[in-house]
Amino acid sequence: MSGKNGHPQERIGVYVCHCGSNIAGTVDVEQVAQWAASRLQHRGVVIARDYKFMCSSLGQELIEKDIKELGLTRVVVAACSPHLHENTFRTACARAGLNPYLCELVSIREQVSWVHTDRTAATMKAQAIVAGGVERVLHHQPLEPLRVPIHEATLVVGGGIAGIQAALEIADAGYPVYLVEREPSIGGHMAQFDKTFPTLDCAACILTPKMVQVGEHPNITLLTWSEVEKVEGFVGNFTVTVRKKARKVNTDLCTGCGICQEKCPKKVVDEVYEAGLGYRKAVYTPFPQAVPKYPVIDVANCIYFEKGTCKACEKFCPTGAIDFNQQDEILTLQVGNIVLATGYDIFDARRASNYGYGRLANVFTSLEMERMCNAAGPTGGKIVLRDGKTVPKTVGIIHCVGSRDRNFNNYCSVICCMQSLKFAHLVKERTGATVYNFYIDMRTPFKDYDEFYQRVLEEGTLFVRGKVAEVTDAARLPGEEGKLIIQVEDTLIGKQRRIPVDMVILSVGLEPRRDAKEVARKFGIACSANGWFTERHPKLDPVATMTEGIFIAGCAQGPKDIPASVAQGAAAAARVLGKIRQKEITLEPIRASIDESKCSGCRICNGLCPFNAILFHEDRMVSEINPALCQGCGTCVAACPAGAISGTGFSNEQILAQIEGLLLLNLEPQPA
Amino acid sequence: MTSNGKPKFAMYWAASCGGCEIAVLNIHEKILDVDANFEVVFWPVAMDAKYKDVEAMPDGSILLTLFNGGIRNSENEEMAHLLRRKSQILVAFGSCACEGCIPGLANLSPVQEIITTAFHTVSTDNPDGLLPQPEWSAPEGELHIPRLLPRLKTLAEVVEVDYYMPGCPPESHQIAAVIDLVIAALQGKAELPPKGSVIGAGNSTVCDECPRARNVKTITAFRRIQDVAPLDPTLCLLEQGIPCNGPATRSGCNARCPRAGAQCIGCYGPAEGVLDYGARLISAFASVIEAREPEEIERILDGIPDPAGQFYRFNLAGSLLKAARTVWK
Amino acid sequence: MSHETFEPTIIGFTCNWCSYRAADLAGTSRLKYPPNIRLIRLMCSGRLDPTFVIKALASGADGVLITGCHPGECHYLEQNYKALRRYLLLRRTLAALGIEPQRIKLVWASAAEGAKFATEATAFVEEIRALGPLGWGKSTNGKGLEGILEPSQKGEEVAA
Amino acid sequence: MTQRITIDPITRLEGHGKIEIFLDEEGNVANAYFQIPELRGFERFCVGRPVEEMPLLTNRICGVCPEAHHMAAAKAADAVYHVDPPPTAKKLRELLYSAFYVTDHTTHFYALGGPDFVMGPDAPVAERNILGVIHKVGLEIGSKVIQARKYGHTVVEMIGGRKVHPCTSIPGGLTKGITEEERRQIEEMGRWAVEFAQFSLKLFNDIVLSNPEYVDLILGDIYTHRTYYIGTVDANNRVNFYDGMVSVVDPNGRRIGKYAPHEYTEWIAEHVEPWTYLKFPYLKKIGWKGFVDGEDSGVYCATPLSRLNAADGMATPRAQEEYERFYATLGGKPVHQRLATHWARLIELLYAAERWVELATDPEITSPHVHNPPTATPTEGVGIVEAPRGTLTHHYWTDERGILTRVNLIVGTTNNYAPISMSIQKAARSLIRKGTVITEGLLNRIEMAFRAYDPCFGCATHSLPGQMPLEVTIRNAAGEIVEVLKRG
Repeated sequence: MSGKNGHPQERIGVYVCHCGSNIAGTVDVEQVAQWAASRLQHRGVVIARDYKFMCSSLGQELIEKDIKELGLTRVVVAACSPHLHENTFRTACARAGLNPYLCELVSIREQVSWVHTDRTAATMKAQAIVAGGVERVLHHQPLEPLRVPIHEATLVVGGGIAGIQAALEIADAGYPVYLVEREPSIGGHMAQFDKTFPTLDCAACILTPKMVQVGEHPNITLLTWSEVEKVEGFVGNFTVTVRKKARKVNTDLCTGCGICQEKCPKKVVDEVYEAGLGYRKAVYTPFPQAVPKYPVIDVANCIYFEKGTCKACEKFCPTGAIDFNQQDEILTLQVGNIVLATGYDIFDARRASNYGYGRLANVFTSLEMERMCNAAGPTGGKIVLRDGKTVPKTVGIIHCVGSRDRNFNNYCSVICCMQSLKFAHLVKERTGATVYNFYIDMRTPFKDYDEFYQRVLEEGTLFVRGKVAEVTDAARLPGEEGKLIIQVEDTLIGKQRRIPVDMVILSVGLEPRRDAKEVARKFGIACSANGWFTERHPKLDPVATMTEGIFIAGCAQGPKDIPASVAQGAAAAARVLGKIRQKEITLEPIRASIDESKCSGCRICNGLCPFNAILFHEDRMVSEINPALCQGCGTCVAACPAGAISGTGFSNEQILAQIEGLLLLNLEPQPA
Repeated sequence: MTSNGKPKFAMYWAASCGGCEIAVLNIHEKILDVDANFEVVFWPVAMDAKYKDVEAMPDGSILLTLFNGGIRNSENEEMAHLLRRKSQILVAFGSCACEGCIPGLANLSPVQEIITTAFHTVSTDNPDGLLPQPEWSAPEGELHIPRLLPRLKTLAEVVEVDYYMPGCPPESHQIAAVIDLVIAALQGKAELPPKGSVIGAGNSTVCDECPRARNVKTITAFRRIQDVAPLDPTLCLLEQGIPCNGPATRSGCNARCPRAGAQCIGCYGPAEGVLDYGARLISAFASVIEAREPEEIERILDGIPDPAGQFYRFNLAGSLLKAARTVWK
Repeated sequence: MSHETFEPTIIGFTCNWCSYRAADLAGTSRLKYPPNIRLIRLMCSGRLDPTFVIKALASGADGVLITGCHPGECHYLEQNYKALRRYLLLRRTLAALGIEPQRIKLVWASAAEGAKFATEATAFVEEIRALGPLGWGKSTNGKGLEGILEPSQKGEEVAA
Repeated sequence: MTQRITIDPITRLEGHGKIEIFLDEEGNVANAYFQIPELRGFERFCVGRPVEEMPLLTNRICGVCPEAHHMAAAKAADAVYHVDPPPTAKKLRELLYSAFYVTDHTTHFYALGGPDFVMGPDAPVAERNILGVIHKVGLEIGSKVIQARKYGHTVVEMIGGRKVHPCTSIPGGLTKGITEEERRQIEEMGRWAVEFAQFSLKLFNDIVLSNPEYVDLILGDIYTHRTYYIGTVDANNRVNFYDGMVSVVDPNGRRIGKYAPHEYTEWIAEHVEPWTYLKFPYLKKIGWKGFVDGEDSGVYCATPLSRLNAADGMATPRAQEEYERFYATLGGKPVHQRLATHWARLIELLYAAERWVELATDPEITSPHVHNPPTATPTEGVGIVEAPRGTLTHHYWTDERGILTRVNLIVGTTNNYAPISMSIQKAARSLIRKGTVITEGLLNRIEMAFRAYDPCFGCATHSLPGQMPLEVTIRNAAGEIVEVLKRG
């Protein structure tokens, strides 16, 4: 009937789930089961049952019993989405000694009972879906999962708090870690902060000990001032090429005494750590607590490299550690897993030109503010205007700069509300100034956050609900002269307001690293449209990626605060440890393979695999697929003009048969 | 059961061009082997044949029948049934019998349209718009000509086929090889392949036999062969933008056309186990196009001005859809 | 099936990571769409072999809905672009064979877009209903096309 | 009072020529109809295809003379693109074509038409086939014949890429040239072919011309029609197969004009009869007067004989000698006896072989410059070559992308449809008197008429040269079947 001649040797069991009333409420499950038993008998169906809850242990036992007693060779379960219970029923089959991949779960809940209302139509569709499952399962092959040994070492990319956490967790568990950081020191953004919300403990105080631990940990090889150039291989055994940039300082000899920095005659505006508010030398460590303690020579600004003379640092170095001829080093690392914690960039406030940053002196960014509040910062913790002395009397803090804004980023940057509240508190505390917060919505979830909001409210900070239209110095009304005027519609009173202030703080949002997409390509993982790394599952698998053995943590995956970043770092570490402890891991056997006798070596498929799983043998002029690299997407299977590539689990035969099954009812006179 | 003890051999053409017969004659000396090992009972090209005698033969008394040509009219169809009955081994010989070949392109239009067009050409003197009539009363009496089927069919659509021998026409060296095989089998020196197999062809596709150099493919433009000058004589044609069907076309011809600087047009049909030839090419070509924006993709696809012809040139009658929709209506 | 209004049959292809989950979400959100559409799960829209679409049409489907992750969000990085290109070329080819291009539709739907899936499915069913039956393969009892297309023995011949 | 003779149920003579003979009250032939029962529709389904594919698609009209369609199509495509191929490309095409002529004429003379003479007209039909010939003339000659066909196909393959259905001609020239090594082999084979052609003429001389019985047969009235003749000629009005103007001569041998390919519609029109799938071309300027010969009837003939009649001579020395001997022997131009076509064919065989050598030794022939890419916008074009069985015309219209919007084809054999029908009538009339029928004779004569024309209904429908298996149905005035004779 389906146009295929049957497979009489197969004995199929069909199990239709009521899911309480979830399915049975809309689909006549008894009718579906009876239909399958009668109309699909010639296709090999020997038993068809319906049951209240197939996924219950009783339901599973029902299947296991039939497999044993009726000698079923194939099982079709018509219930909920495979994403929920495919594994459940596969395991049940396995328990009864049937290869788990000879079981097919078809969804008549999400795809039928929950989305349709007409009982007859829904029942017919359910029958079609069951027929599709039966035709498909006839072509299933018993499969064995692939096993790959795991190399014990792990690569962590990014030395921010997330990366640090991940590295420490793994190292503490007793396994080697390579921590690669592109800046001269680890610490990331957190090292730039003053206080951390909501508890206001100082960032340095809680971060530095962790940084030191990393620096001293016997299991951690710290590679700062370094970048990953190439990643080859697959889960269990990646080969990673790292470029260790020349520090021009011999770290074996350097004691980190700091004399070179004192003596260096060249001052450079520090755009990175000091956010452009302060200076550093041409030879420098980003900050006093830097780990490692060794400085780097900034070749672009060093007088010696510009003019060929100076060498002050060399002269004064007590240990002769300065080495102007030092070259970049290329290291090759063998690792089994990789954690990407590459962090974020902050939104460039200049892009929101209506807020005047870069044009109006006293408009600051949140990062500048962090530095200004920091006791070790350029102003020694004093909050002053650009002139460096005037203390502001009124300060306006603008939320969502570059976030929740269709001109820039639609997403919420998560941390801005709390960061703004933190600044409101600090400004009040240190200057007694009047503080306005301009917000769209106040977002203070998570532990103790809203309490902090209440506290700031009580402190008398003013809140204006509305998106600021512009910040200008063009005074129109008395009292506005010499001030920055914030033009905003106060949506709570429904009025346009002009609020004159001395200082404006832009709470800028978070953005993916400029080179995030390039990095993703390098590691063979995906980015969302925005550029954040894509996790394997948004809810159920937030730190894994589609590429086995590569995990993500911290803001590289999306905006989040410090606790969340730390949690993800630890979670990624736990996932890695899990893999390491398995010694070898099993991969879903959904893989493509090439029949060499059919392969003509046309090389159509060669460029199609994003995981570089397809290699071409020039000598034999045939292509081959590396099963450990293959992720089973099946693109090459569909592309092969010779039909030489087949994909397990989703073979042409399976899918074509399912099509015929789904259309069986069209080909048949309708059952009365 | 055979007059001279030799097994009986027959060859017949239905709607074909005769190229298959020429290809058989082109086995040259080997033709004498056929003469030596078979009693040729029916082969219109090489000898006067007697249908009467074929009908008179007991069923299954012809050992080997090479049937070429598609099924264009009801009489082709009846002939197919007759030879099926009389033959132990019925071979769909050549592209027409296997998959419809070029005449299968007729399945792009309704048969009435085909006839009308032929009788209204610029040189046709047909003021009254006459068309051939299946029944016509001439002054002296009734005249009959056969009606055409609504669409051209492959042999396998009409009768059960034992073996398929693709090619337009099948290469003579392949024919010779198959004849050797059958003769060897007769003498018990060889095994015939399982019924339903494709014989006299390779298992892979034309690229397998093509000497041209190949790289990872990225196509930024399709080009018409007359516009490409000079053509690189050693590089893969597809990589030069020429829509060469080689990657999807069964091997066995020794890549004749690509060797001669012409793109493969697909006369050997789909590779082993392929359900729809055109689909394979559509998928392969589209996969290696280097573009992501729909507009850009469409611009590149404009380089294939005749997709139906490009992808189903020889295979339309044997494809999943078999004919254009207008033919079904 | 209903006699007065034509009830089309539609085969839908989904990818395992986005659009199938969108369909699941439509279900868990109890969104409604017509029952004319029957889904097949692939790992990725890049797995979609044009053969599947042609097979569906030749076996009685009136339309085919192809779905996958949004461009740039493919879980296999960029395979959905291959699906897009195949889709565009397939449409051109089927059009050349007289099949309305609108009978095949490509829709991007992320795992979060259950509502989009439901509305697109509903819209597509109506579009196909408006186009009417395709006809291929209906009630052929698996015999492929002959059944419907050749009104029995001699009658099948066409007068010149 | 005609008794009814029934021979088998009339079934399954499908796809072959079908002859209906009607008798009047006296039992004399009232009329005879020769019907072509099939049509494949290239004119329709080529529309929509890119024009550069026509040399590949129209190949498949006929596997016996695909080279002819390949060339006509290539020339039409050149014309469509207004592009002139480089001299070497044209010469290579003609070289391929000459080699093909050697193969084709050899096949016909030895395998198809020849047997009538070699085996003798009254030999049992079962022996009148190529194997019979080989048995009769001996393996030595047999292998010569096989050799000739082999050499021809080898050259076709060298230049055309394939033995059957060549693939190298594209708008503006060819996809490839030939190497010096190939040229050397081609020349060698060509020289052998010249000897073989001379040998064949000698054989014809010995077996046929020296046999008065055959000569009478040839000169006999049954196969004589005073029709017009057409054939392609070069600038000096000598026979050419690949290129030139089409010369038209009247039944008295006077040249009434020459036309260039694009002018064909002014000269040729096709008459339609509702009882057959094939059309009847005739000379437009004279007009269709039915199946009659003479100056007032537009019926013309396009065969080797016609080409000789329409030309002033042959372009190569040895062929020219034979040409002169031909007309001297048969009493001057034009020759109307159809059976002389066999002789004419052998003269063409010699010319083709000589031309083969000429071109193989042309200094330009190995030049790598074999393609001029088209630059003009494609529009419309006509390509004409002489197919062995008659003048072959391809006419294409395209859009600005070079996609065909209209196609018209007048294939070789079709030219002769009317004269063939006339020969059949004549044979029937001469052999059916007052209802008495000489069965075997009738079939033989009709068949020999056919073989003279060497009809290739591969081109017209699908059966092969000279091998038209026949069914002859004879009906009395009441339309009842008197007798059915069949062969093949």
